[in-house]
Amino acid sequence: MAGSKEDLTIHINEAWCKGCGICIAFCPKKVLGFNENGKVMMLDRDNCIKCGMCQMRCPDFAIFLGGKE
Amino acid sequence: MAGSKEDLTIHINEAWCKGCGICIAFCPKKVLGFNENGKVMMLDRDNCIKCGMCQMRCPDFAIFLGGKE
Amino acid sequence: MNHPLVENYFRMDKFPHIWCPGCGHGIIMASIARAIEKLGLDKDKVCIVSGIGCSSRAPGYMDFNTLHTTHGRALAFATGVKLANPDLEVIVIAGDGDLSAIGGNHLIHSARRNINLTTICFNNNIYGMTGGQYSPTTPTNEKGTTAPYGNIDKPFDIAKLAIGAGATYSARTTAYHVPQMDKLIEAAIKHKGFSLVEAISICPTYYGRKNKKGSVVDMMTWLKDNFVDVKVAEKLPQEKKEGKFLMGEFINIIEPEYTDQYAKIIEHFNK
Amino acid sequence: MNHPLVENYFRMDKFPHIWCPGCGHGIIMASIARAIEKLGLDKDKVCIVSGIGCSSRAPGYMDFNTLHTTHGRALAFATGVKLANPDLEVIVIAGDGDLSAIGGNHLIHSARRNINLTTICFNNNIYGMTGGQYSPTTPTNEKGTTAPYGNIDKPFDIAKLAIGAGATYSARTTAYHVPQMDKLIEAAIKHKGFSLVEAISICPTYYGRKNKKGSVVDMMTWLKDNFVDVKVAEKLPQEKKEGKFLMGEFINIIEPEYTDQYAKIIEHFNK
Amino acid sequence: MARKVKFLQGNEACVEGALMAGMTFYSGYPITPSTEIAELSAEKLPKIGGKFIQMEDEIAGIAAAIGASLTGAKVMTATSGPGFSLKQENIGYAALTEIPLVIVNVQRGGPSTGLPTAPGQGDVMQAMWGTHGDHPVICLTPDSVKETFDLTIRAFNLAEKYRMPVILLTDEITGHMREKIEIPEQSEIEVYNRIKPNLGDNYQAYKVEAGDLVPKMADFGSGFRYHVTGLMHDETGFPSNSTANAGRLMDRLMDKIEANKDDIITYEEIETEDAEYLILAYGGTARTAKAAVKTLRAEGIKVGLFRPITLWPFPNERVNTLSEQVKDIIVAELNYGQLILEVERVVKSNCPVRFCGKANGEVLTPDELIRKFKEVL
Amino acid sequence: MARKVKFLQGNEACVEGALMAGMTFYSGYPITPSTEIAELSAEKLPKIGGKFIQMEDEIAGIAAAIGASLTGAKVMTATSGPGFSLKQENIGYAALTEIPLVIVNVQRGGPSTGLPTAPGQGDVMQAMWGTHGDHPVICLTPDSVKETFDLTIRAFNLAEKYRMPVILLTDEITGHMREKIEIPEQSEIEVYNRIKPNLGDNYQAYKVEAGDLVPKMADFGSGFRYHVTGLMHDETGFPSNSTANAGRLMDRLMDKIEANKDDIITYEEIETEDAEYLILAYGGTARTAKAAVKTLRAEGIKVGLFRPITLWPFPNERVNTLSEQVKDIIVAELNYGQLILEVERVVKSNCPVRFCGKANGEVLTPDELIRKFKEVL
Amino acid sequence: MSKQLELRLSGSGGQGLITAGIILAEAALLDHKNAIQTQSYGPEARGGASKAEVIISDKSIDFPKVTLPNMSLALTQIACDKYISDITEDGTIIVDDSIVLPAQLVAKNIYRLPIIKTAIQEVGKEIVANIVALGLIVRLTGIVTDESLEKAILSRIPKGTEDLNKLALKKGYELAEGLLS
Amino acid sequence: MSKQLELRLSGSGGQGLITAGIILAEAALLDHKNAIQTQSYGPEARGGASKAEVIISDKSIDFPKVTLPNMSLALTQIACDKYISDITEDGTIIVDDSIVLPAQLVAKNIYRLPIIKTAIQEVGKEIVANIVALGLIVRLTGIVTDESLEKAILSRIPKGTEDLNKLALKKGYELAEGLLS
Ligand SMILES: Cc1ncc(C[n+]2csc(CCOP(=O)(O)OP(=O)(O)O)c2C)c(N)n1
Ligand SMILES: Cc1ncc(C[n+]2csc(CCOP(=O)(O)OP(=O)(O)O)c2C)c(N)n1
Ligand code: SF4
Ligand code: SF4
Ligand code: SF4
Ligand code: SF4
Ligand code: SF4
Ligand code: SF4
Ligand SMILES: [Mg+2]
Ligand SMILES: [Mg+2]
Repeated sequence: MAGSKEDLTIHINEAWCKGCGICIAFCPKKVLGFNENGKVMMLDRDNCIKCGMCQMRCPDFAIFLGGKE
Repeated sequence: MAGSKEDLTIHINEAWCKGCGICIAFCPKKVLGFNENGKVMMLDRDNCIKCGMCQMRCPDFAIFLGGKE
Repeated sequence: MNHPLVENYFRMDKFPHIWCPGCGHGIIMASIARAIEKLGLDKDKVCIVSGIGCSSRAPGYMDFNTLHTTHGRALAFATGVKLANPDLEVIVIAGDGDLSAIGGNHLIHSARRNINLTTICFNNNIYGMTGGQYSPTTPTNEKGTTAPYGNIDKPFDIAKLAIGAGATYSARTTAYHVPQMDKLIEAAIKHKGFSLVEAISICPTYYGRKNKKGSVVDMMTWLKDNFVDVKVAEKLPQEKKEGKFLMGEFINIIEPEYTDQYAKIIEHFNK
Repeated sequence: MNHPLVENYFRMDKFPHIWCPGCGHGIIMASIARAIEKLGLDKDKVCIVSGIGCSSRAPGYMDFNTLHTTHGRALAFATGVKLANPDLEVIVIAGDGDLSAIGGNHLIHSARRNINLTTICFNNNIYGMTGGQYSPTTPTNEKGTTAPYGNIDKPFDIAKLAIGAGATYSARTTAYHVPQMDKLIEAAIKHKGFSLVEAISICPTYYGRKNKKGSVVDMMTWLKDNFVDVKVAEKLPQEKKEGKFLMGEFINIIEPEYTDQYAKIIEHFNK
Repeated sequence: MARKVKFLQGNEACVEGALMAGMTFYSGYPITPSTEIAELSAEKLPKIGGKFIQMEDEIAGIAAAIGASLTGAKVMTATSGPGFSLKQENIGYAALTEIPLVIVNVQRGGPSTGLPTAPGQGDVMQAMWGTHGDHPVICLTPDSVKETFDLTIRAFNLAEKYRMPVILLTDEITGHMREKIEIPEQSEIEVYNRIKPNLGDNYQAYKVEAGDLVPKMADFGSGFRYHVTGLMHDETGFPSNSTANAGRLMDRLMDKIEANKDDIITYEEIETEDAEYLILAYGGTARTAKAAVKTLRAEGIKVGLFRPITLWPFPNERVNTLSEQVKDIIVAELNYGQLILEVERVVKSNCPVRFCGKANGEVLTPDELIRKFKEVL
Repeated sequence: MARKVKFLQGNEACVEGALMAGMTFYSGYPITPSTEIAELSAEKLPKIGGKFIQMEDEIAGIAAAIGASLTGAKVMTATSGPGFSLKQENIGYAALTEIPLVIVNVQRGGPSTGLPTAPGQGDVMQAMWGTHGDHPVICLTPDSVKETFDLTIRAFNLAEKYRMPVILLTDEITGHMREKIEIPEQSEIEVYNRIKPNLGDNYQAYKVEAGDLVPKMADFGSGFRYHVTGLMHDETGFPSNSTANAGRLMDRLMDKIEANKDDIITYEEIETEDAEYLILAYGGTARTAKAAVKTLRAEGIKVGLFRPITLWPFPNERVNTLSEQVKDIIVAELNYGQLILEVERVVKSNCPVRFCGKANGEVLTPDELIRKFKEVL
Repeated sequence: MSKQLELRLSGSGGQGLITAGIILAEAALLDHKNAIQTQSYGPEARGGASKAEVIISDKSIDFPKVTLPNMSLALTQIACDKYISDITEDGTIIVDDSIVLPAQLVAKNIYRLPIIKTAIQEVGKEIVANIVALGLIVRLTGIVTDESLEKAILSRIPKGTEDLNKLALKKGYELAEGLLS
Repeated sequence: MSKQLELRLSGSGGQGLITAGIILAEAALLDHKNAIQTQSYGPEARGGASKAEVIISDKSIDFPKVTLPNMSLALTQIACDKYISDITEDGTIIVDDSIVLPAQLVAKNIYRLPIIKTAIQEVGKEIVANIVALGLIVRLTGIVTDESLEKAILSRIPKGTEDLNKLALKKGYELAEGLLS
């Protein structure tokens, strides 16, 4: 697992996302949205504060913070 | 059932008495005792205050207040 | 002359009953009958339901509609009786094992539903019928044939368990405190909703013998000395309450009753 | 790159899981894994036990010793696992139906014994797996397929029921309040003795649809708006608490633990 | 008035039948693939003043039903394998205490949780032997939606008539398929009601009076204060340790079936008159067999179908007679061979008895059955 | 060192045997007439570091035992009819998940609560068919205190070897009578332990490796993190909806019995070599039969006894062979005819099969059996 | 089409295909034909693809299950991937035009049609895609009469949606007519 | 006495007759005989009369139950009323002298003896009436040797009560000897 927030970024596993919209609705920065397939997508990576709430509340393990690679 | 305490007296059904001694031990007037068969008997009818505690606590329905007949 | 209570409320030809000398169960059974008498209930409209155990033999002696079911299931059968015919006054008699071991689930669900059943638990802290195994109410460290080195379980507080499950009436009394027992059972029957009276009984044959509790009279004396009414206890100094057990009414509240609520659904369609 | 939690604590090849879009169960399952991670438990020494239900499918995804038992019986199986090998950290996952309907008896007895099991109840207030029948936690008046005119039952307060049965740790949290959930589950696992965390989940497919609770997000928002931590609630004025549900730790005390007590008996003979 | 034509699932037809038979009480616990029975009962019962209750588990489900039956209600509970296993103790209770009750088991696949949404016929022997101790059993099994309706009514009637639990053993196939069904008028339906004693009679709750099949049954609350117990009891209903009495009671209970097989047993036969081969199948699998028989007959093979509708008591005599007529019997069922054991017993050495079945959660297809049939030919 | 001679009840001998077989865990719920098994286990287990727990009911009793078995413990639970009925669901679970476990049923009288302190043999068919769905079954039944000891050991060994629940079906007669028993030295006793995988192996929890009878079984906590489920599962242990897979799994489970009957089946024969008549009896009733055979032989009647020790799987072949030799078979059992159904099936038309039994709570006396025997002669 | 119709309708849980199957079967009953409907159950039906199957025949129907459909419709990719390849050689496959068909598919007719799009764009509600599909199937097969179909639809749909559904049906017919012409 | 002993011991729950039966059987084992003991169970055994039965034989014992005892002992009236009339024609009945025997009783020997009284008065503890009874039975039947009986008794009784029990045994022997002389 990556270290400081600096090195982290949001990853999305579209194959697992079921499009429930939880992460989108409760993102404090409202930086997430749906793509045309009804899956989650990052709208505004710069404004993501890497709070991890999307990851915590995603029932499908489809969005998470990980190393930038 | 009989009316006032006056008309009542303790009856014993020896056939049902199992000789547990509860009525004897907790009779406030200590007027009950065991007979030679280990069953309850009235020792002192006059001092019985007809409180009914023996009847209430007898597990075997073997002692009770009833009409004098 | 016959015992008037027996004559009026019991099946006299079944006496003497099978319980051991000094078994507390007979005392509680009598109290139930007195409460019914006091309330002037129609015998034909009273139904007594039990499971299996020494205590559960009571219905066989009682002159009502009586149902001796399978071990632990009395409340489930009783729920069917009551819901199908809410006019019946349904009273459930259950041992501590019957009610709180195998039957524990039916207890908490009956309490939760607040269905108008009156449950009298004959709690002798042991499985009497099967010969003295520890039960869910056997005090820690006491012995049973299956707890030869002392019971390591924590016992249920049945009255509290029922409250946790949602009971609207819950009380405790003992085989020594018969006048109180009469009153609590009467109140429990009168209560509209699920009610539980945990009646502490004694089993001299197994619990008493196995745990060296002395004679029947010693066991009754222990009840006398160790239970305090909640109302009295409120006023007692702490040191006087130490180690004592509480009895009396723990809860008595009114909430919607199950068969009433069901009747409303039916009514809705009758309109 | 893979989700680190999944990579480390889950059986990745089983994903995506079978739960419906927005089902709260996945959120709770993740929280359990994070608590295990936080506590640094040895995966080989963790055992996850469940009954049958949507929630009970969780163990199949979790990379530990996992046991998917019969409906309602998880705690009884878990008791055997734990008593036979107290070195295992045994966590039980159970739906509200699984735990409090058919499994209610095992819940209260596990609590009573204070055996060191951690139970996480995935409470979605409905039988999800079988298609939306009302459960013992369905709120009064809400609908289920078997309560077409609204449920007339009073729901269990599971956390309170466990306390009534003797639980030494009991808490409630929701699928919205994940940081709190993480902490409570961690505390529950750490707790020596029986612990219960009632995690309020959501079932958009049945409970939500049947009761017109709106979207998944609406249901999550409802959790957000209607639960208050006990500690916070203590300080709130009455009108702010009105109609709110409490969450947080309700009890957390230490009492002798069952497998410890048993070990003492064995020790006694080893001396 | 025309009969209502409906397009229903077997499970729905079961509830329609139950209501026409007079069901006023349902208690149970949901389980796939029987749940629709509970759901529809929950919807319909209050409309006719009846009661539905979802209990905490299957044990409570049957217990409450028995309790309700004692008040005079006609009661039903439905379940599937795991729940049927849990109900076993109280099935024995109802049998010994002679309390009318209909128990529906919509069979699914496998032992344990198995294949919950798949069909199976693995509970056939359990229906007979699932509870401890000897006891009388009646078990009926339908092969269509309409017959599910009819047999539910019959199950209630038999339960009332013989004062015992009656098992309606359906399966996921018939339970979940939708088919056309004409619902008869209530007046066309024969409904049997338990015989009740008259107040003033010298009522002995477990005494069979002259001319009666079973003891009269008083409703709890109707003025007879009698005792019901799962212990061995005498004619008064009270427990008795007398072995002579126990023997008498058990003989009487078992004899309810033995002496009334003609009344209880029904079966269907298709093209058996000139059959040289016999397929024996029941429940959903009989549909496969019917299709297979048609195909085989079309090929000129003289094959017939025997379909027990009453599974227990098993139609021994008819099967024995048929086994003297045919060259071969093939038993088709969705299990590892259950009813075939009874067939083998009855057929003795009269002809070979062969098995065609599986228990993997699939239905048996006509092709599979035909293939198997031709193998053994 | 001399073997210890003891004077024990069958129930006590069961516990002695269990301990010698390696029992380290007992969980159950008391019920007459099995309670002594729990009581003695409670006393003895902690002394050897084992665990005893009295659960809240019989369902929990077997569930805890299964859970404990998964950690590597050898486990037992004991009960009687009503409790056996309650355990049925989880018996199926143990069968499908292949978890070793010994279940003792000390049979009492009657269905339901019946005659709790009286003997009976009414659970014979239930032992085979009590749970829903097809599943493999092994059921052993002793006729003496010593054999109760031996068969308990054998039950543990078979449970470990075939990874399945094994039922020891005793009765109040053998359970409660006291008889002499010589307890062998531990070293004289053959104890079978389940085969465990080695760490580092590519472990698939439900895959049978070449040369093995059953999948190797890892202890929970020993480093293999596998999944156990009562759903149909594949070789990895995870749920699978594939019907092909379900068929394979079920075939394999059923085949554990089918393919190993020679290893599993045992029986006793007395004077069968020249027998013209055969008495078939088992459990406590075999004692009656033994006495009867002696008496009849003394009268010059060529009668033999066949006593199945393994009830399930039933010794079909031997009984069939014997049925070709004898003129008549009389089956003696304390029920309304249970094992006789299997005998009839197996015997086909070879010879008449007759029944001598009762189910009133009494034992069958030698005189009764002799009388019945002579009636049919 | 005199032969027995063995139809499979597949898609996702909320698309109303089970209702569509029931409606078609009920229409057949109104035409005095025989019909049996079955469907998939369980968690599988929930998450992924669900299916409903209908057999319609002039003769009595013994075996109630569709072993190999002679007509199969799929509205989602998952359903298509799972179910579409089971088809008789002379059968007809219909999929929504959002679906990518597998490579080697053997069937007499294979149609990729804008069913969902029609529902959304021409009727105004995605939810009536099932009715569009019904119109399509009935026009292609003639398995039931138009009157019966309409009657069956109207007796199963929520009050107030009659016009919507009638329009959807018409659009379904038109989709088929486009093919046939 | 070469014939098989089929003995019934009956009385009330607390009188130790089951223990007596076991002791006698264990003594028989010490003598290399065969023995089986059975007893009554259940609530009936609790309230009213309880019974223990022992079969002792030189041969192996197949049928384990006593159908008709050839010796029967009762220590209480209830037990006597319930059990005593079952006896072989050439059998022996022994009852405590507190018991009133039923009118028409057929047996070879019928003894009414002060068993309990002996225990109370001559040994000092009512509880050892069972051992008095054992002495009596063994002396009457010779079914086991004195040594084995004593050994069996000593291995079953609580530590510290050896002398008491030995005395009881002696008194039992004496009671029998009084009859035989
Ligand atoms: C299913 C089942 N399990 C076990 C038993 C055995 N059994 C009968 S009564 C009883 C317990 C009795 O204890 P309790 O309910 O406390 O009643 P008590 O005899 O002490 O009055 C048990 C375990 C049974 N009859 N049925
Ligand atoms: C003995 C038994 N009864 C009933 C069922 C059917 N069943 C499976 S899961 C379930 C309830 C599921 O509800 P819950 O435990 O709340 O879990 P959820 O699906 O809501 O997560 C039921 C009734 C079963 N499998 N076994
Ligand atoms: S990490 Fe926080 S801010 Fe970033 S996307 Fe997730 S919830 Fe939004
Ligand atoms: S919470 Fe998860 S499943 Fe839901 S939309 Fe976001 S990433 Fe997708
Ligand atoms: S009535 Fe009262 S005083 Fe009289 S004997 Fe009874 S307890 Fe004693
Ligand atoms: S309480 Fe009853 S049984 Fe006990 S001694 Fe008194 S009368 Fe007899
Ligand atoms: S055993 Fe105990 S509970 Fe049972 S009757 Fe005797 S004293 Fe009462
Ligand atoms: S049915 Fe409900 S509980 Fe089950 S997976 Fe779907 S949303 Fe979750
Ligand atoms: Mg008790
Ligand atoms: Mg739920």
